[in-house]
Amino acid sequence: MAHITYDKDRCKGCHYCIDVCPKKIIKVSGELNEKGYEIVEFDEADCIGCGSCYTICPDYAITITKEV
Amino acid sequence: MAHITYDKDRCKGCHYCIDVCPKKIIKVSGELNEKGYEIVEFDEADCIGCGSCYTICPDYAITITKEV
Amino acid sequence: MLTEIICAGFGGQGILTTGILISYGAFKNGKKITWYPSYGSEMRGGTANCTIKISDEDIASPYAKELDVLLAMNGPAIDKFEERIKPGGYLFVNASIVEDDRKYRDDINVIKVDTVELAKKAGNPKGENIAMIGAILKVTKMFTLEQFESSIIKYFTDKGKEKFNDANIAALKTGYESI
Amino acid sequence: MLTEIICAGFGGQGILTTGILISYGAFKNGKKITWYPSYGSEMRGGTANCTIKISDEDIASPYAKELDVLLAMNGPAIDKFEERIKPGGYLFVNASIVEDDRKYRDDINVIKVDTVELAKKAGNPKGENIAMIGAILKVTKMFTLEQFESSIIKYFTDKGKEKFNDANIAALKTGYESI
Amino acid sequence: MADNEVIMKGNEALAEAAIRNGCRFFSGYPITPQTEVLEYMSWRMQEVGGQAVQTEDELCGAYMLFGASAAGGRVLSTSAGPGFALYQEAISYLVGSDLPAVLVDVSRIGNALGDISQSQGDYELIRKGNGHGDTMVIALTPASVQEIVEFTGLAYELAEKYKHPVIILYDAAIGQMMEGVTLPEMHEHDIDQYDWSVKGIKSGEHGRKITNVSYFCDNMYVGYETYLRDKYKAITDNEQRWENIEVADAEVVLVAYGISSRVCKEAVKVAREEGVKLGLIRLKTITPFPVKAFEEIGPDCKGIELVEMSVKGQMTDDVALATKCNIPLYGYFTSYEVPETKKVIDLAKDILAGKAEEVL
Amino acid sequence: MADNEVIMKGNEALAEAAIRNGCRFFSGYPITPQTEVLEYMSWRMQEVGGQAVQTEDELCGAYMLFGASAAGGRVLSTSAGPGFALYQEAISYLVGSDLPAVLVDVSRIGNALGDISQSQGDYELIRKGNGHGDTMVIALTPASVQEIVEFTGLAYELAEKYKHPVIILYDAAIGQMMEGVTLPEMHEHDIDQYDWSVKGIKSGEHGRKITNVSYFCDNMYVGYETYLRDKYKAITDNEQRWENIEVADAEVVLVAYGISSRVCKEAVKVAREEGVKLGLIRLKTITPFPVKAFEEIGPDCKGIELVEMSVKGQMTDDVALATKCNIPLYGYFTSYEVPETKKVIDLAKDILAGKAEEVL
Amino acid sequence: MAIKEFKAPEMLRTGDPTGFCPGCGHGTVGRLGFEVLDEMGLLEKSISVYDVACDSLYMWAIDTDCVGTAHGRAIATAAGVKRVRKDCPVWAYVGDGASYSIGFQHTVWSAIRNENITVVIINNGVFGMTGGQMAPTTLIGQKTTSSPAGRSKEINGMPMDITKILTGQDIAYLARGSIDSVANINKTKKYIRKAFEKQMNGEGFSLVEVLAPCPTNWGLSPQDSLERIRNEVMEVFPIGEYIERGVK
Amino acid sequence: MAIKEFKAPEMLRTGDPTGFCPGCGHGTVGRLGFEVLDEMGLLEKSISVYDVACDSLYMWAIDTDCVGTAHGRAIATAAGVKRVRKDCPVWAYVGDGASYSIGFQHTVWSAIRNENITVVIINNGVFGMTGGQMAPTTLIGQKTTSSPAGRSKEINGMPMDITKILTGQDIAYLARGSIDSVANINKTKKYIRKAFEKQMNGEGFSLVEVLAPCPTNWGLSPQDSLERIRNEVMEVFPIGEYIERGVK
Ligand SMILES: Cc1ncc(C[n+]2csc(CCOP(=O)(O)OP(=O)(O)O)c2C)c(N)n1
Ligand SMILES: Cc1ncc(C[n+]2csc(CCOP(=O)(O)OP(=O)(O)O)c2C)c(N)n1
Ligand code: SF4
Ligand code: SF4
Ligand code: SF4
Ligand code: SF4
Ligand code: SF4
Ligand code: SF4
Ligand SMILES: [Mg+2]
Ligand SMILES: [Mg+2]
Repeated sequence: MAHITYDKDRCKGCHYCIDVCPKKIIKVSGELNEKGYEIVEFDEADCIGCGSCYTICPDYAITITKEV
Repeated sequence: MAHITYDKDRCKGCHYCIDVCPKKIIKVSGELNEKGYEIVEFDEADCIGCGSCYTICPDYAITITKEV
Repeated sequence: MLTEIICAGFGGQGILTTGILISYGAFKNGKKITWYPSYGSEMRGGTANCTIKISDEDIASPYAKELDVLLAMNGPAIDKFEERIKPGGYLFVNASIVEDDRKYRDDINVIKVDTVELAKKAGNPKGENIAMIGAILKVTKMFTLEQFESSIIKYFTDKGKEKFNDANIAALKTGYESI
Repeated sequence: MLTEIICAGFGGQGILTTGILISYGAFKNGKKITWYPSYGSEMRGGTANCTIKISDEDIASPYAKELDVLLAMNGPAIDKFEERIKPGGYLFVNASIVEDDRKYRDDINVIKVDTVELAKKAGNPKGENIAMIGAILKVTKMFTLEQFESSIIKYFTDKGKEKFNDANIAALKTGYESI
Repeated sequence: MADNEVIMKGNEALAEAAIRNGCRFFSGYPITPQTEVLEYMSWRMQEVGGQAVQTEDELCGAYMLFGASAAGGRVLSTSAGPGFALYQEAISYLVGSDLPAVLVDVSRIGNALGDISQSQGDYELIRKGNGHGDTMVIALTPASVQEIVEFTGLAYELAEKYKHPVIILYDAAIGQMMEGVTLPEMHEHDIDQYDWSVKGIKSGEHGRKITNVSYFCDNMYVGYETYLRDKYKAITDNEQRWENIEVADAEVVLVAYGISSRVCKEAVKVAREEGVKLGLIRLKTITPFPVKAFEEIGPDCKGIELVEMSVKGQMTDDVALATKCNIPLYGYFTSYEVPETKKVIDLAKDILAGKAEEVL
Repeated sequence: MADNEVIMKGNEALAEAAIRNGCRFFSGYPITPQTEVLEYMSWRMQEVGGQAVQTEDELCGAYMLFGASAAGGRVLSTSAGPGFALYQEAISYLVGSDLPAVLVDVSRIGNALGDISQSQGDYELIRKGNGHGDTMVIALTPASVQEIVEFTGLAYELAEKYKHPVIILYDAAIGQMMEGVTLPEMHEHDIDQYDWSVKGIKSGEHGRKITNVSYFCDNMYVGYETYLRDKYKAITDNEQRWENIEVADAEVVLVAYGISSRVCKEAVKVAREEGVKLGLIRLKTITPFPVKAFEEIGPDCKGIELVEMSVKGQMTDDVALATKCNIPLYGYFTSYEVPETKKVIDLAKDILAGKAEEVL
Repeated sequence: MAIKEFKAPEMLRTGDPTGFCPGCGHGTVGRLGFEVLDEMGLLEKSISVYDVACDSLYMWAIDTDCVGTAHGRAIATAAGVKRVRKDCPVWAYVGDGASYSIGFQHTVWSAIRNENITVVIINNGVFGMTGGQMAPTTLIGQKTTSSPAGRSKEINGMPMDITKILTGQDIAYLARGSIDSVANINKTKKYIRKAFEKQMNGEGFSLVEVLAPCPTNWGLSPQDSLERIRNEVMEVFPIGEYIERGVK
Repeated sequence: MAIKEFKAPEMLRTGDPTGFCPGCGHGTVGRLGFEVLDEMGLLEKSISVYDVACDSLYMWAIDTDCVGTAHGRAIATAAGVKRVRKDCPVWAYVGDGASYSIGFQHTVWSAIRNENITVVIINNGVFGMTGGQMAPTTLIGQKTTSSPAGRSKEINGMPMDITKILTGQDIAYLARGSIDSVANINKTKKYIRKAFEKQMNGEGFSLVEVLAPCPTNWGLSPQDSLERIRNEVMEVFPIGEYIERGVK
C-alpha cells in the first residue's frame, strides 16, 4: 500500500509525473493553484509506490510512502 | 664550394653551431665580441654547405651560400 | 497631456508586443513615447509587463506611478497594478481568463473584454491582444481607429509580416466594435 | 653619514647576493640600509646590479646618484656606472675579467682585485664576491673584519648553509689581506 | 530598416547607430541589461557583411576588439557592471597603445550577485577606474535613445580623432526603454583610411608596431609623460559637453546626467511654474568633466542639488571641484529608484529654506 | 626564520607578515614586480601547513580567495598593475558580499605592454575604481618595509572589523627593496572564529548564505543603501591615517605617500636646515582619505606641493577637496622616476617666490 | 514491516517553491545532489557554491551553508572554500554557460590541479538566466537569441563536449547524466553519489554534467523538452561514465 | 650553376641582435615563421601578434606589421586582427604560460570557433619573462621559483598537453615540433608552413607548439638545454602532427 502526499502549492504544472506513472493514475485536474499552474490529481488506490512521479518531479511536490 | 658569412656581432656564444656541424669545422675562437659573448670561428675550406649551422643558430649570425 | 499605461500578463501572452504596438501607434501619430519592459530574472516563468507613456512633450522617467490605463491580460496583473490606477482611470480586463466575479476598485472604470472570443470571431485566434487594443481605442479615444490601423499595418509590413495585416486589422476592428 | 654603493656585473655572478651580504653586514652592525635590485626584463641575459645605501638615519630613496663605491664584476658594469662615482670615491674592479689596460677617471680611487685568484687561494672557488667584499672592507673601513665576519656567519647559518661558513670566512679574509 | 524614424530600445538604437556609422566589428558577451546589443548584432551584422562575435567571456571580447581596432576596423563592444569591470585591463591597454574604440557600459545596480535594476553606480569606474596606470578615457552620457544614436557617431569621431577609447555610459532604464528616434544614414568606414593601422606593408615601407606608445616617445617614459599630459589636456579643453537649462538665474542648480537628468529637466519646468527658480546642468560628458558649464551659475544660486542613482553620490567630488568648493552641495541619491520630479523639487525647497543637509 | 630582526624585500616581508598574522591561504599569479610574494609563499606555506596556489590567472586567484574568505580563512592575494585591473570585478563582489580579504597592488608604470618600473599610477584605480557599482575599499599605503609589515596586521584587523576588502598599495620600489625589519610573532587564526563564515551547520542551525548583502536588508536595496552608507561613513570617520611632519608652521606643505613621501621627509629636513619651512602630510591611508590631517595646516601656508609618481597627479582632486579648494596646489609629478629631494625643495622655493604654476 | 519513502530532503520541501520555471531541470538536478548528501549523512556539513545564473535560485531553496559568487567563478570559489574547509563536502552547482564559456579556464584548471571538489554542471544548451543566448553546448542548427538563424559551425564553432576536453586528465571522476526519464535520473543520481564519495575519499576532482531542459528558452513545453533531450541532445552528448579513478 | 642559400630573411639580419638570452629558443622558432612567410611570398602582408612575455622582443627584431597586446591575449587579439584583415596572414606567436595558463580559454575557444589564424606556441616549460615560475608545461619534478621543491602532481597537477585538450576539435591543423636538432627544426618548419597554408586556404585554426629551451631559467647551458629537451621534455610532449584537416 502506497501513500501519496501531494503539495499542490509547490506544483508548477509541468505534468512530467503524468507521463511517467506506470499505472497512469495521475491526471490533469483542470484546477489551477494559487500561482496559476494547472495541478494534477492522483488515484491513490492504484498506486504501486514505484516513486517515478517523485523522481521526475522538479518541484518536490510529491512524496510517496510505501510499506515494504 | 660553400661560402660562410658570419656576423660575429649577432653571435651570442651559445655554440649550438659547433655541435651540429657534420664536418666539425666550427670551433670556439677564444675571442669575445663587443657584447662579451665568446664567438666562434669557421674553417670554410671544408664546409660542405649543409646549412646545419644556419638552421640551429638562434641569432641569424650565419649565412651559407653554396653553388649547386 | 501625459498618458500612462501598463500592459501586464503572463510571459508568452505577447504583452511586450502589445505595448510596442500601442507605443508605435502613438509615435506614428506624432506623439512622444516611452516604452519600458520588466526585464531580467522577472521574465522567468512569472509575469511580464511593460509601461508606456505617451505625451506631446518630452517624457521624464519611463516609470509610471499613476496609470490612466491598465491592460490586464490575467489576474495577477490586476493584483499587482490595480492600485496604481488613477481615480477615474481605466482597467481593461481580459475576461477570457479572469474570473467573472472578481471585485474591483469602485473609483475606476472596469471594462471586460473577452479577447479569446473576439479573436476567434475575427478569424485571428492569435489576435487577442490586438482585439484588446481595439477596445481600448474605442473607450479612451486615444486615437481613431483609422490612425491606429495605418500604424499597425506599417509596423507589421516593416517587419516583413504583411501577410498578417488583414487578420490583424480584423481583430482590431472586432475589438473596437465589441464595445 | 650616507654611503651609496652599486654592485654590478653579469647575471649569474652572484651580484644581488653580494649586495645583500654588504647590506646585511651593515644592518647587523646597527645601520639602516636599503638594497634595491635591477629587476624584470633587465635580468634577461645582460647585466645585473643592485644599489645599497647605508646610513645612521632614515634613508629616503633607494636610488643612488652619487656613489661612494662601485663594485664592478665586469667591464659593462664600469661602462654603465663609473660616471656616477663621486670624486674621491672608490671603484673596485674585478681584475680577473676586466682588461688590465682599461682607462679610468682620474678623480676616483680604482682598486683592482683579482677575485678568481683570491678565491682559489682561499680554497673557495665560488667565493669571488666575498673576496671582493674583503678588499672593500679593508680599503673603506666601513666595518671591521670581525664585525663583518660575524654577520656573514649569521647570514649563512640562518639560511641553513653553515657548512660553507669556513670557506666563506677564508675568502673574506683572503680578500681583506690582499690589499 | 525601412525608414529612419522608428521606435527602438536604447540598446538596439546603439547597435543600429554603430552600424550606420561604419562599425563592422562587434564582440561581446551576454549580460543584462545590455544583451540586446549582442542579440541585435547577431542578425544585423550578417545583413551588412560585418562580424558579430559572441566571445567566450568579456576578456576575449575586449581583446578581439583591441585587435580589430589595431587592424583599422571601427569597433564596438558592450557590457554592463560586472562585465565592464572585466574590461579594465583592456581599456588601459587601449589607452597605452593609442587605439580608438567605442565601449559601452549599461549600468545596473550593486556590487554582487543578482543585481540588474537600473542605477548610476558606475560613474567612478568610468571616470576614474579604467584599469591600471595613468588612464583617462572620454566618457559620454546620453539621456535618451535619440542621444544614444547621436553620441554613437560622436564617439567614433572622438575615438579616431584622439586615437583613444571612448566609453558611452548609460543606465538600464535608457538601455531598455523604447523611444522614437531618427537614425543617421548608412556610412561605410574605410579600414585603410589611417596610416597607423596594421594592414601589411608595401615594398619599402617599414613595419608598423601597435604597442605601448611610450616606446616611440623621446626618452621613453619621459616623453610619454608629456605626450599623455598633452593628450589629456587637449581632451579636457576641447571635449567638455553639457546642456544648461535656465541656469543663469537659478536659485538651486540641479546637476545630473542620464535618466536622472530627464527627471530634473521636468523638475525645472514644474518648479518654475510654481515660482521656484530651478536650473539644470546636464552632463553630456563626465570625462572630460564639463567644468565650463558651471561658469554660468549666477549670484542667486543658493545651492547645488546633485541628483544621481548611486549610494555614494559619485559625482559629488567633481561638482565640488568644478565650483571650487564655493557653492553648498546637496544630494538626492537613490541607487536604484529613478528619481521623482516631486522629490527633486522638495529637496530644492528645503535647500532654499535652509533645511537641507550638505553632502560634503 | 631564526629571528625577528632581519633584512627583507618589501614583497617578502609582506608575505611573512601575512603568515605571522595567521594567513594560511594565498592565491595569485606571477607578475613583476610582485612575484616574490608568490615565490615566497610557495615554500613558506608548506612550512606552516597553509596553502599557496599559483592559479591559472588573476581571476581564479581572486575568486579562490573569495571562497577561502567565505569559509573563514585569513586570505591574501597580490598582483600588480594589469593583473590588479583584473581583480576589479572580484573586489566589487567582495564588497557586495561583506567579505574580509587583503589584496595587494604593487604598482608599476604605465598602461600597456612592457611596463615594470616603479610608479604611483594606480592611485585612482584603488581609490575610485574597485569594479562596478558603489564600491569603496579601505586602502593602506605603507612607505617602508617595516610599515608593510605593520599594515599587513592592520589590514587583517580592519578587513575583519568591517567585513570588507582592504587593499595595500605600494610601488615597485618599496616592493623590491630590502630594509631592516622587525617581524611580529607568529599568530594562528581560528577559521571558526566568526559566525558568518560557511563551515557546515549544526543541527538546528540555519544555513548561512554568503552572497549579495542587499538580500538581507530591509526592503532590499533601500535598506542596503543605508547599510552601505553607514559602513562607508564609519570607515571614513574612524580609519583615516596619516603622519604629519612639521605641518603647523610650514609655508609649503608637501603631500605624498609611499616612496615619494620618504623623499619628502628628507626634503623637509634639508629645507628646514636651509631655512625653508617645509612640512609634510604623509598619507597612510588613501581610502579613507585623511582629510583630518589637513586641519593642522597653519596660516603661514602659502601652498601645497603634491609629490607623486603619476602623469595625471592623481591625488590632486582629493587634496583640493580636503582643503576646500582654499590653498593653491602645485605638483611635482614624475611617473617613473623616484622624486629627488632637491627638486622637491626647488619647487617649494618657486612656490614661495610666486614662480610656480598651480595644477588646478 | 519497513517503510520505503520517496521524499525530498525536508529542507527542500518546507520553504517556498523554487524560483525555477515550470519543468526546469534545475529543480531535479539540484535535488539529486541534496538527496545524495542526505543519504551520506553529509547534508548539514555541506557547502554549496552557486554563481549568478538560474542555479543561484537554489540559495533561496536550501537551508544549509552556501556561497553565491560571480558568473563563471563558482568552481574557483568552491576550490577556495574547500581548501579552507577540508572536512566539508563542497560542491559547485553551475550552468553550462558559466562552466564552459566564461569560467571554462577554471573548470579545466581545477581539474588539472585535481581540486578536491565536486562539480555538477547543468547542460541546458542555453544561457538560461539572461534569456536564452547561445551557450557552448547549443546544438548545431539550434536557434537562440544570439544565433537567430541557428547555431552554425562556420560562425560559432561546434558544441563543446567537456568529456572530450578532459579526456586523459588525471581526475577522480567524470560522468554525464540526463534527467529525461526516471531511469536516467536514477542513473545520474548514482553518478553524483560516486562524485561525492570520491571527494570524501580525498581522490580529487569530480565532475558530473547533466542534460537538463530549459523549457522557457527552448520555447517548448516541459514534455517536449524532455523529448528533445532524448531525440537530439543525447545524440550529441552521450551519457555515461567517462573517467573513474582506479577503474577507467 | 644555381646557388643555394641558407639565409634568414633580411629583416631579421639587418637590425640589432635580438633581446633574447644566448641559446634561447625564441630566436629560432620565430625565424621559422618568418622564413615560411618569406618563402610563401607573404612576409610583407603578414601581421604578427605578441603579448608581453619574451615573445614581445620580436617587435624590435622585425620590420613588418605587428601588434603587442596584454599577457595571454595574443590569440584573441590576433583573431580580431584577422576578422578585419581577411587577406593578411595573421599569426599569434606566444609563450606556453600565456596560451595555456592565463589565456588558455582563448586558445581553446579560438580553436572551437575555428578562427582562421595561425598560432605558434613556445613550450619552454617556464614563465620566462617573469623569471622562471612554474608554467602549465613544467615537468613533474622540475624546480622553478614557484615550485621550489619541484613540480608535484599533488600540489600543482600534471603538465598540460594541448594535443590532448584539442583532440577531437574540428580545426585545420595541430602539430608539435621541437628545435633540439637540425632535423627537428626542419620538421618544425614544415609544420609551420602547413599551418600558414591552411590559413591562406581559409581552413581555419592552426596551432604549432614548439619545444624550445629557456637556458636562463632552466639554469642550464644552451647545449645542456637542448639535451634536456631530447631526454626529458620530448618524452612527456611527443612531437608530430596531431590534427590535419582532410588527413587525420
Ligand atoms: C561578468 C558577467 N558576465 C555576464 C553576466 C551575465 N550572466 C549571468 S548568468 C549568465 C549565463 C547563464 O547561463 P548558464 O551558466 O548556462 O546558466 P543557466 O541559467 O542556463 O542555468 C550570464 C551571461 C554576469 N552576471 N557577469
Ligand atoms: C595580467 C598580467 N598578468 C601577469 C603578467 C606578468 N607576466 C608577463 S609575461 C608572463 C609569463 C610569461 O611566460 P610565457 O607566456 O610562457 O612566455 P615566455 O617568456 O616563457 O616565452 C607573466 C606572468 C602580466 N604582464 N599581465
Ligand atoms: S511533476 Fe511535480 S510539478 Fe510537475 S505536474 Fe507533477 S507534481 Fe506538478
Ligand atoms: S508512485 Fe508510481 S504508481 Fe504511484 S503515483 Fe507515483 S508514479 Fe504512479
Ligand atoms: S649558433 Fe649562432 S649564436 Fe650560437 S655560437 Fe653559433 S653563431 Fe653564435
Ligand atoms: S654549412 Fe654545414 S659544414 Fe658548413 S660550417 Fe655550417 S654546419 Fe659546417
Ligand atoms: S530560464 Fe531555463 S534554466 Fe532558468 S529557471 Fe527557467 S527553465 Fe530553468
Ligand atoms: S628568459 Fe628564457 S625565454 Fe626569455 S629570452 Fe631568456 S632564455 Fe629566452
Ligand atoms: Mg545554461
Ligand atoms: Mg614559457
